[in-house]
Amino acid sequence: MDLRYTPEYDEFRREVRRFLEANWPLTGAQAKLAEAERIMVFRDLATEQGYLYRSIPRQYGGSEQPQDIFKSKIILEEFTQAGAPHELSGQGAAMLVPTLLECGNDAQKEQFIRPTIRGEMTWAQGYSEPGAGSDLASLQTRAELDGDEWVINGQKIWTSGADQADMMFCLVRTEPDAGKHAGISYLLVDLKVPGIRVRTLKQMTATDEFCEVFFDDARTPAANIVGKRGEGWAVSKATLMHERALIGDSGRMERDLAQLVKLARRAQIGGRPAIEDSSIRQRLAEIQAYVATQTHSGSRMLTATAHGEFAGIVMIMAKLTSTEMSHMMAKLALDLIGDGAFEVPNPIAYSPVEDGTDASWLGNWMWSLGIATAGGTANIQRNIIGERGLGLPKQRVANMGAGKG
Amino acid sequence: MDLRYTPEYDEFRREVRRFLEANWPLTGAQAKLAEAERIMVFRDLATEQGYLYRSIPRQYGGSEQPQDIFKSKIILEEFTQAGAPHELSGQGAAMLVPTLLECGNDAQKEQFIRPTIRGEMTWAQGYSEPGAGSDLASLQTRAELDGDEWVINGQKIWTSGADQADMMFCLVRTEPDAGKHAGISYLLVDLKVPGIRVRTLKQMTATDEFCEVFFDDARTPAANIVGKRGEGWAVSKATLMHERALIGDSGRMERDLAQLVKLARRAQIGGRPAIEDSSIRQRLAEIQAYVATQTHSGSRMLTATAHGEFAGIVMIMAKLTSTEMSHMMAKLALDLIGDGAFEVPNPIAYSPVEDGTDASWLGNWMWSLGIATAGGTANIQRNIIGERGLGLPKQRVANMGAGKG
Amino acid sequence: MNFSLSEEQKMLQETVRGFVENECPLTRLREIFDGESDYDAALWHGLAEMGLAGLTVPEQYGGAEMEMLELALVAEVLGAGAVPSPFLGHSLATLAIQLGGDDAQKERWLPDLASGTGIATIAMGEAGGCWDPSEWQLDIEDGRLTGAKTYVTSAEISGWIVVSLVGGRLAVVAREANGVKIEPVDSADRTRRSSRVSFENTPAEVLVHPVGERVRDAGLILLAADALGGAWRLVEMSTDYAKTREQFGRKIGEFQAVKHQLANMAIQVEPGRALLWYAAHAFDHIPADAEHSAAMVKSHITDRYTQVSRDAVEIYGGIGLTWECEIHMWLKRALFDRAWLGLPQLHRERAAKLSGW
Amino acid sequence: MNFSLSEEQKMLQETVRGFVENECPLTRLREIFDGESDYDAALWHGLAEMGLAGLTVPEQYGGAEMEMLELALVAEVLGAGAVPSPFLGHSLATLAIQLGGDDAQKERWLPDLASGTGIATIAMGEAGGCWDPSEWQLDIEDGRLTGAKTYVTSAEISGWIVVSLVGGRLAVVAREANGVKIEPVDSADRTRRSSRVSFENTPAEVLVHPVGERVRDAGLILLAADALGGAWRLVEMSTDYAKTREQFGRKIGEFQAVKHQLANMAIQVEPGRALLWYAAHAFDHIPADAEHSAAMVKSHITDRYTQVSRDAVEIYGGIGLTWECEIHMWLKRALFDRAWLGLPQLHRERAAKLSGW
Repeated sequence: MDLRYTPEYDEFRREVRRFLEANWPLTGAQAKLAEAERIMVFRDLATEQGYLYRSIPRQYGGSEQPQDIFKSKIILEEFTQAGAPHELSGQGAAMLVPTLLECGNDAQKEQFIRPTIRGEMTWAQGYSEPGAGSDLASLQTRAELDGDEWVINGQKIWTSGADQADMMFCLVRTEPDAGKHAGISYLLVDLKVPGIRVRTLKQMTATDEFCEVFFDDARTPAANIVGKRGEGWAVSKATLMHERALIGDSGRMERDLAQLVKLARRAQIGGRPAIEDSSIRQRLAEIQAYVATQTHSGSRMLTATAHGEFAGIVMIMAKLTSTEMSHMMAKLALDLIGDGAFEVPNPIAYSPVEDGTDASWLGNWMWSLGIATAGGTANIQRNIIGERGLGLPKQRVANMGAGKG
Repeated sequence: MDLRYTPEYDEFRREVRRFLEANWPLTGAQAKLAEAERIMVFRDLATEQGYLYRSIPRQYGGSEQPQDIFKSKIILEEFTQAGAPHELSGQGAAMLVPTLLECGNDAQKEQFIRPTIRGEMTWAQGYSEPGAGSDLASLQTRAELDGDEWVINGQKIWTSGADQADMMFCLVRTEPDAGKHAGISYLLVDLKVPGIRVRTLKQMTATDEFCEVFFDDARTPAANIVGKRGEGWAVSKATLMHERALIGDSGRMERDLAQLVKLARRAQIGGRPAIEDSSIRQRLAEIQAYVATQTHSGSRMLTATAHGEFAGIVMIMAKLTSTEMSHMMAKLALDLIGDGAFEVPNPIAYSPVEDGTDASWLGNWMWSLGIATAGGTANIQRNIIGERGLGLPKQRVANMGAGKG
Repeated sequence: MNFSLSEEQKMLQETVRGFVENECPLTRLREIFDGESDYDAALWHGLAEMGLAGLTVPEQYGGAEMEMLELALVAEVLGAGAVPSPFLGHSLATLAIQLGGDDAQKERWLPDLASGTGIATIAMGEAGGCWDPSEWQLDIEDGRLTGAKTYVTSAEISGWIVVSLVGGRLAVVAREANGVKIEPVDSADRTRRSSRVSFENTPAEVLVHPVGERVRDAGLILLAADALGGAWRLVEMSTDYAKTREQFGRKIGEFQAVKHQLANMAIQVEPGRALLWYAAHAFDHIPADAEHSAAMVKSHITDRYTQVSRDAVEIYGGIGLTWECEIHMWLKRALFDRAWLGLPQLHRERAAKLSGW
Repeated sequence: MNFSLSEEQKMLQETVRGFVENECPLTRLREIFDGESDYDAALWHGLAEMGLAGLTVPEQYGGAEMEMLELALVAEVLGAGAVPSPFLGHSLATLAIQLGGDDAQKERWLPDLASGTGIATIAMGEAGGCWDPSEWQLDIEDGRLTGAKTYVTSAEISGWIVVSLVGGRLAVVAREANGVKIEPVDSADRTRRSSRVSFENTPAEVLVHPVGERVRDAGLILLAADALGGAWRLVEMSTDYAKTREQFGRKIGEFQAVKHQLANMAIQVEPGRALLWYAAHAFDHIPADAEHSAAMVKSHITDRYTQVSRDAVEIYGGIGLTWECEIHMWLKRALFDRAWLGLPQLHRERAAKLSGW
């Protein structure tokens, strides 16, 4: 066990730093470009250098580097530290591109990857439907082949950013006579074509990240199917556990905890800083230990992945334990903000509570309710841990976990 | 709403007090009797007076009084206050006698009730089996009629006090071809007959309240069946919700809480009494409010019952909420006794923690684990609340709650 | 001993429940929630016509001369419906005058308030989360008031504002008096929006009896009552949803995990009903227990309400997070009930002190 | 960066696990649990033969010269097996001499202890739950010790007792020295029974370096390691039980409620493994984090162990409460791990202070 990086990685880190010092912020004429342009110029440069889009072949706009999770982590840390733009984090770059690399054909890769990772083509995810939440495989949106086009009818929900996006990757039922899972295909759809209507869904925090998307004889080319007909379910699962998910979350819990401690310092209980109150200290310290288990389990999983090993049952726990920690923190925050509960929440959404205001913690409390636990997600996670992790028998006849994952 | 008793009840209370002042402790020659005899003399006197065994006809040794739950409560309160013997609380008086009154024939009532309530005949309950815990109806102990006797084979478990008891009332399978529930009969068995072997089951607290009872061609008269063949399941449920259960528990939670507060006063945290620590105060106050909900819900149910009404869903919650409160208290106690956790527990068993020593709290913690929650009991309670209380659908095919209740 | 609601009390709840169902159904509630103001004159006048504006006021001043228990039972029904109205502030302000005023003061204000023609509200909190009477700093000098109060409900539409002062005294201020400034808060609970109200050399009349603590206790009970009503409504709504929503080919309420979640919600709420009855009854009849049980019931039930509102979102799933699902209106009401007059931890600490711990 | 166990470390655990399975199976464990003494000479010598008596001792004194991580990994396996042995006290006493002794002291004691020929134990707690170094009151006067220590494990069979003193110093006492009195406690955890040990003008030799806090930190890590091993074993035993026990015609592990209970147990325990590794690694390599992570890991994992032992009883049902079901031996071990060296709340408060809160 050695928590230090080897000299080679230390050297790599210095190299990344030198690159960042030289190139971010941009200098000279480039510094005068509009922000979006500056970011694009920098990303191209960083990709050229081998720092971004490392798993994507150069022919599609990536830097085509050998897999090295430590290098990926170092790059992420240094770019974050320098405030430099990292890879695009939208659904397109994060979910569609890995899927295309795994299951797409050459034409699809050629057509979609480069514009997506450069931010020129944005994507929404069309999985959930009003009647298909945790039981995703019961989805009803259907597509029929009419000549060289798919004709799509139905409705998707929870498609975040669909009102802004250019395209959607979605799961639709193309084989009505096949089984529940076997009848699904994975299609790519231009959201601007006729027959598609997007409606934003306002959240209780008064923001509208999510949309509903209605398909009424909307069309997409027959070639826009990823994988074969009826393989959509498998295609959508192909890249669930990729590297990005492992390192992406690093440090979020610690940052949230640090903010919570700040809040406890400024909040008052009985005329004194709340952080001096023993009941608050006990709760903070308990959360701190939970966060530490998460942090170090992260290192454990990272190491295992780097060695091509499977870290075991802990790998399928992170989602549920994160959820529970977020709950613990949000509940404590609600006890600290006091009168802040009267004011309208400031939803910094699922991201860490960055500004630390009462209103942001209230928004965090509302958000922590949902997304992660809503729709039976936590129950499904528990099913998975029980069945896959502990080897417990599946419930006969019906099982809430059967559909998902 | 009026929490006071009416003048009639106040007068009744004074009457009870006068009786107790005059008769307990016994005086004169009677005061010199052995303890068991003194108690029996006093019980006979109190029964004669109409204070004990009020729902039992005089011909069977009771006092045959009109049902009046407030009088019952007043009697219990005053007898407790005076330290006078109340009704016998064993399984015989508490469970078998009400069952016989409801479902027994005259000969059975004549034969069993009087000796049971006088403590001359003691009983064990034979319901659970090693393979039939929460799924009680799957019991396998069988009885076959051979002439004018039932011949019993099988095994019972969790029969508290079977090593001391004279008799057992038990559920056995007499109709092997009938359905799961329909094949069960309710038999009365003399535990001293050949073919019965009793083995005590030591608990983790090192006490042995419970026994296993093995039947190997043990015999009981054919007349010792309560109800008809195959009606045993219904017979065993006939008296589950009787008055006694309602008033029996009154005040226990408050007494436990008072003991917990005492413990918090003498325990130290950081060199000061634990009760001054804000985290301990918060937990105590939270428990206090839970206990208050239980106390006042008790009054609510008592009133409803006195009026012949049903108090609603709260009636089926008390068992689960008591369990959860006991857990909360036991957990807090464990944080207060500190080094007391090293020493051997003193099991005051399920009863309140009467002496308040560390060892008794440790015993309480171990006991609170079990009985109430063990064997899926809490899960079954939740099923009942969900299905009967909230009207949720039963799970198709199989349901953990289907068997019990 | 009779620890149950009388037929009259049950009838009172039924009547109000019927009114709420007719006059403030979900559609109307949404309109008000999304609208410019939480004040619906027709709704308020309807409530007043049923006598709810002066429920506890003596008959001689035109009230119904009922007790805290009846007031709490009404608050429970309004909480179940998440009804937007000046009821909370008005009831407490009226009670303050009823308990704290001399004959002349009562004569002056109560008839108007009991009929609902006049609306009053109460201003207790001060900046920095100071809700406890021991923390009240505002004071009167030469009959004039200067300073500010936080999170005052319905201030814009109230004719009178009862203001709590140092030492637990109370004073009455006319909203239109000089120096009164009302700054609305962008409120999470849009059924009971609140304002910061400040006074600058404003004329104020002190009530002769310093009943601030009693009025605070009344407030604790009404918040708990609102919370009980709202929390049980969430249990009902979630249960109904679980009976209709299907996943994996069956009603989600059939899954043991969901069933147990709902059972756990129910046992968190329903036993609190008896504690609420007791605290309200004790307010009028059991002085030794009044303050303690008010502290307990507020901390307990408002905490449960907040938890149950989270649980309801879990049952509903993603849709429960949206503005168009009704849950969030109750959830935000839970936040209000929990924070107004101080958080549960404050009242747990008070309950501990009052228990002699 | 490499946050994983080496092949040697895995092998070490496998070896000890194999030994425990063969030499201390459930039947043997029950015998010891129900017997007169928790000391099984054959078992101890077997452990010593594998080098476990002197795992951290430098090779020059006959030890294996390994680190805290290896010691913790062994403690985890012994915890999983609930193995009765002097391991805990002996390891800490040996470490105390190793870290606190001068060359002569090390030369005098370590070879004997590292081989397991000699057994030592450590006496840290004082009456009234005083486990924290700041609370240690015992002191030496003219090389003589008078006073008492509580909950000392394996005292009767130890040749040497390391005693903690005021200011975090440590002294070595021969068990057979004058004035040493050992009063056994009727112990709940019969795999690690303890005694009150008192000294009356007893000769004692002070170790030159006052390493009491370091040794306490080592103790926290070993308790956490024992707890992790035991807690995960409970998860495994409960899971196995749920796979075989039938009710309502099916394995209870098939019921969603039971499945979720088991999943909740598992997520309480398994993520702690990485924290344990870190704390043990930090003890030797990351001084700035060593004390803090030891405080965290002890409070966190021993609390989880206690909870999981309750959960296991719920899964087992009534049988889980009996002496003949194996669960209670782990449950009582959980109580020991949680209380020895101080309750979780003490170490949470310390962790808070060490975090600068």
